[in-house]
Amino acid sequence: MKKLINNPSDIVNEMIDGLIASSPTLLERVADSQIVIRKNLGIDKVAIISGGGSGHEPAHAGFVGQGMLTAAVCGQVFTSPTPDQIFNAIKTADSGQGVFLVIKNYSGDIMNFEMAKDMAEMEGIKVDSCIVDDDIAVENSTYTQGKRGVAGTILVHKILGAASEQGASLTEIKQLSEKIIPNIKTIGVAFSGATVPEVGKPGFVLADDEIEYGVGIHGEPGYRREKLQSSKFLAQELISKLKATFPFQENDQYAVLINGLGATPLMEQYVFTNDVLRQLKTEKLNVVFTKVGNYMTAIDMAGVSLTLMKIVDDEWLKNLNYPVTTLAW
Amino acid sequence: MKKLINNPSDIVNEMIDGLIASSPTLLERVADSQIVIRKNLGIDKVAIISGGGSGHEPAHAGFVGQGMLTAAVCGQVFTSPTPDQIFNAIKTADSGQGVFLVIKNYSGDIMNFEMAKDMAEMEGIKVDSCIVDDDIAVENSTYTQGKRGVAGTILVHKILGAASEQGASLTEIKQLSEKIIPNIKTIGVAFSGATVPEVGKPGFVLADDEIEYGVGIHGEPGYRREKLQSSKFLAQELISKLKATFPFQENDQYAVLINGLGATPLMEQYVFTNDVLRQLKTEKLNVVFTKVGNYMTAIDMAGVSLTLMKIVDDEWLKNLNYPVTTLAW
Amino acid sequence: MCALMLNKSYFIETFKKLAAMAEENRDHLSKLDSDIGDGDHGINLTIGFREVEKQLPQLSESVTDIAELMKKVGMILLSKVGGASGPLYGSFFMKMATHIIGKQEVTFKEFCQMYQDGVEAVQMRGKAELNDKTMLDALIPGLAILKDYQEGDDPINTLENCVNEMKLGSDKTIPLMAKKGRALRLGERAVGHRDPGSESAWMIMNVFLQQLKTIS
Amino acid sequence: MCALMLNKSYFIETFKKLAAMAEENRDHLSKLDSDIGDGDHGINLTIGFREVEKQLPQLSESVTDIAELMKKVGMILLSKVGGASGPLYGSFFMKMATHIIGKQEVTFKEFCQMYQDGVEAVQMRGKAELNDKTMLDALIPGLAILKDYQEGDDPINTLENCVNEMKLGSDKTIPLMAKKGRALRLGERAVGHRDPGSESAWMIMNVFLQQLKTIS
Ligand SMILES: Nc1ncnc2c1ncn2[C@@H]1O[C@H](COP(=O)(O)OP(=O)(O)O)[C@@H](O)[C@H]1O
Ligand SMILES: Nc1ncnc2c1ncn2[C@@H]1O[C@H](COP(=O)(O)OP(=O)(O)O)[C@@H](O)[C@H]1O
Ligand SMILES: [Mg+2]
Ligand SMILES: [Mg+2]
Ligand SMILES: [Mg+2]
Ligand SMILES: [Mg+2]
Repeated sequence: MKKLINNPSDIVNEMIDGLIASSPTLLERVADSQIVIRKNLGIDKVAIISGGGSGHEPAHAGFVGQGMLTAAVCGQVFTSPTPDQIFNAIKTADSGQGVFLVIKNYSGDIMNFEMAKDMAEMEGIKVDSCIVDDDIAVENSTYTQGKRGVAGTILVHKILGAASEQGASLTEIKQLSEKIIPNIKTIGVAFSGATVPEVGKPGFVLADDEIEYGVGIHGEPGYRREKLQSSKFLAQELISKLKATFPFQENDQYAVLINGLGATPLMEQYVFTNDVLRQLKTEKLNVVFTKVGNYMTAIDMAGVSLTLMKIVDDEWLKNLNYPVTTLAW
Repeated sequence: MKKLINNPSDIVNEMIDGLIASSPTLLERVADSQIVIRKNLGIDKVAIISGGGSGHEPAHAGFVGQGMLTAAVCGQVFTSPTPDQIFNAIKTADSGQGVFLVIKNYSGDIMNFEMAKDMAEMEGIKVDSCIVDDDIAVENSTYTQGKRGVAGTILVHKILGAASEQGASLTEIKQLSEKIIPNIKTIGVAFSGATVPEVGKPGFVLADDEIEYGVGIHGEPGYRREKLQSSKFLAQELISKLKATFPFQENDQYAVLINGLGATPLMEQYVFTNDVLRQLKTEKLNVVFTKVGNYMTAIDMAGVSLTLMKIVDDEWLKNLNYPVTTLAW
Repeated sequence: MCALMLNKSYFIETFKKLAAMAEENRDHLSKLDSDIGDGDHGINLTIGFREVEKQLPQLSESVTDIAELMKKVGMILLSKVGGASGPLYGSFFMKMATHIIGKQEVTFKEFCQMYQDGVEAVQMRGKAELNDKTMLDALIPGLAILKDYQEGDDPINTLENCVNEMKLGSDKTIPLMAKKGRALRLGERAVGHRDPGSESAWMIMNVFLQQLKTIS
Repeated sequence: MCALMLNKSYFIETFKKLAAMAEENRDHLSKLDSDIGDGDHGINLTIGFREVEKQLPQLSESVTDIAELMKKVGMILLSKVGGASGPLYGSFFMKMATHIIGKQEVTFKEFCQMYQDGVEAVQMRGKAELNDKTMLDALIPGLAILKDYQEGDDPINTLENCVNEMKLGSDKTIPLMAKKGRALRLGERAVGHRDPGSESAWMIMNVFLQQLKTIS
């Protein structure tokens, strides 16, 4: 393992220090915590909190700022933060309008966030939440339970954050989340495993000419291993999965997020973008929004994920384009 | 080589297509060229053009937009674009106020850009240029000739772009460039070589526990190979080189750019940022601006570079913070 | 032979050994987790049990009864570990306190009840079922044995049976690729791999067993 | 024996073989460039000479004299290759036309002048000096030989000497870590590695030599 770090067990703490020190006007750390919070909290706005294990940078702290997240709770690498941390974030972020939690569909995240929610509600703070489960990799038509939450979460942050910024209530944000999440679907392909610093070796190893479809952002197993394919072919495979799940209808509006998993250069991501957008055109979809880059990474994993969001309501698109002040959007 | 591409020789063309397709309101491609240009050209503003070999994404096309570059000329991977391409960019970008070329100090870039400049001047277009040579890795005190141009170029783009946006003349921009460039110095450390897609294997190979100081953004040799060190130690090594070159003086104002070379996760970059900013504090420098991320990459090289810019004039800092509409700043 | 009683120091000694067990099996458990998860299960447990061990000297002074000890240990896991195992093992130990409030020592029958309360807490917290490829696949078969314990049965024998059943339950997670819950989410690559939580679960109860042997 | 004359088809055949030579040595030249540069020298040359080859049939029809041929080939390299070798080899061939405007064939003495004009163009364009670890370290020693050529000397012998001197010049780039110019910029890792441009330079002139042998 060749990493630019000091002690593996200090990595999250030092990363947060580095992040805050480099953005002193935008962000601060809640004292004695692993919480990154906006410096100037929105007054009378619903706070949006996200978080989860670290190792997905710039998620989630990179999306803290006006128009997006109020705070991000950073767990250890690939490990959900603990309830007390999340509770602390809720208390600090609440401006009286309530707090909305964006949770990804992992046992750990759900349990820890829900315990924190219980704690906050006992103190009279209004808290609501949504669970993002956009990864269709291991879905099948009969059972939709158990999908993972991956890169689509970024779109949820953006849309809910813009809604909050524009004064939506906690109930409205909850309703909005219920409408958008079923319209966001993601599928990825890994070119390599990720190395958790404390483990020191990759979670899984692929041969030099091998890829794996549907790997999760923590290296969870995907649905198939195969020989390396061209970008065109990979775009086709991932789009065909998404097509079946939505399913596609001509002229429907879609937002596209192409997300690098960490070690795949932007150059390759744009080559892939080119193939994706061409093929979506062939499908006669109307792509109204595209974003490309490393947003929800898996430490140093090579590969990409493709997220499509069906834009059913023009307000969603407006929210995606709503101005924002964050490090990473 | 496991890359998300189609044919290696199509990579730049397809990358540009993908980039443009994903940013249709911001960018366009000059017909039959590898030039990325702003959709809405500033009227009566000096055009700022940069470019060079591809493989440094988001540089340079990611910095095209209001307040930064007018156009970027994309050569093949690690290969300067040809004079006719650059000349085309100059002609297309010129709004009558002249064109300023930001060139990095490589034989190829200089020769091709200067030939294009000659061609443009023969057609009566006012052209001026600067050569960025911020890499101090292979500098020694007696001979400053021959330094490479690396990540500091991004700061040059930003400052000159902001000046142009605020109405500076070609002469003023030239003068500004002459003032800022000597105050920008960079040094990097590589954890791995970069694989040029057409070559198919890394330009150089480091052992599992080995790093190399001072490697260039095309994998050019650095000044020393050594066993892997902690982030703290590496920060110290790089800062000590920069310290000797500037040299540091207490309370001087500095801007800091920590630049990932491609495959090093943001998590590690922030850990390194933390060490750098701490040590600069110990040096009693006054860091007034910090930026962290992948800005001038070397395809899939792992490693980082550290750029310091001594802020001698407050206008420079204002320009660094001046609003900008680009994909990547 | 007088009835076996488990006192505070039995539990304190057990927690000490749990810390050592976690340390020893750190890489093994993380490896299992790499195969089907994110590779940190061993790390998570050591983070938790290291902290428990660190606070044990102070805890053994301050807690007034076993219930309080269990709650405190559970709280430490809950607030230090994170991930899935934090709230699960946290709840497991915390809820063990349910029926023994104020007790300085517990009978083995009461210990069986403690285990039941713990397992039920895991089930409530995680909402998983048997064959979801989780720690419950070890915990639930063990529970069947301890529920059957009768006054007069040999505690060591019973707990040994329990741990063996847990091991068997863990073995059964290997081929699992269920059509629902967590196992579904894990996908095909998970088939042929043991669930790490089911492994740590029997290992934890095995430490209780070994400690029991030393005092009987 | 009548004086040797180099006509258009000598140059056209040479360019065909240059394309083959570039293709053959693509990986070798790129490897050299990996050691001290960015690993693309072989790629750059093949891109250029492939394009030259592609346009040769049409060029051999359209160009009226050798000067025009050299200019066109230089232009192709200039506008297709990029990098350092594009303008350098582009200028090299373009400027070969300087003293032979209008000629349908050239004497070997004139050929020597063409080479000199080419080398001077490289020097002007790149502003490098001997021992900067560039192609000039091969080109300049070769020039010394061709400058000495006297009417009556054997052309093949002379060009063979030239190529040999170029090779030696290229060998001398291996230990170079000069205190200035490009060699400085390359740093210590460059020591012990041959400059790729110095290698391609002698290889290019070697193709001229081999083609000369076929017509003499
Ligand atoms: N909903 C659940 N119910 C019961 N056990 C679960 C559940 N989700 C996960 N587990 C257990 O937790 C283990 C993983 O723990 P760990 O790796 O420490 O946490 P994380 O999954 O957050 O990385 C799994 O092997 C499984 O046994
Ligand atoms: N200023 C210069 N003058 C002469 N030759 C040079 C100069 N700079 C580079 N070269 C030659 O060009 C070669 C590299 O060419 P190439 O790899 O094709 O271009 P690039 O350096 O742009 O990647 C070097 O090996 C060297 O011989
Ligand atoms: Mg985890
Ligand atoms: Mg090059
Ligand atoms: Mg885990
Ligand atoms: Mg080169």
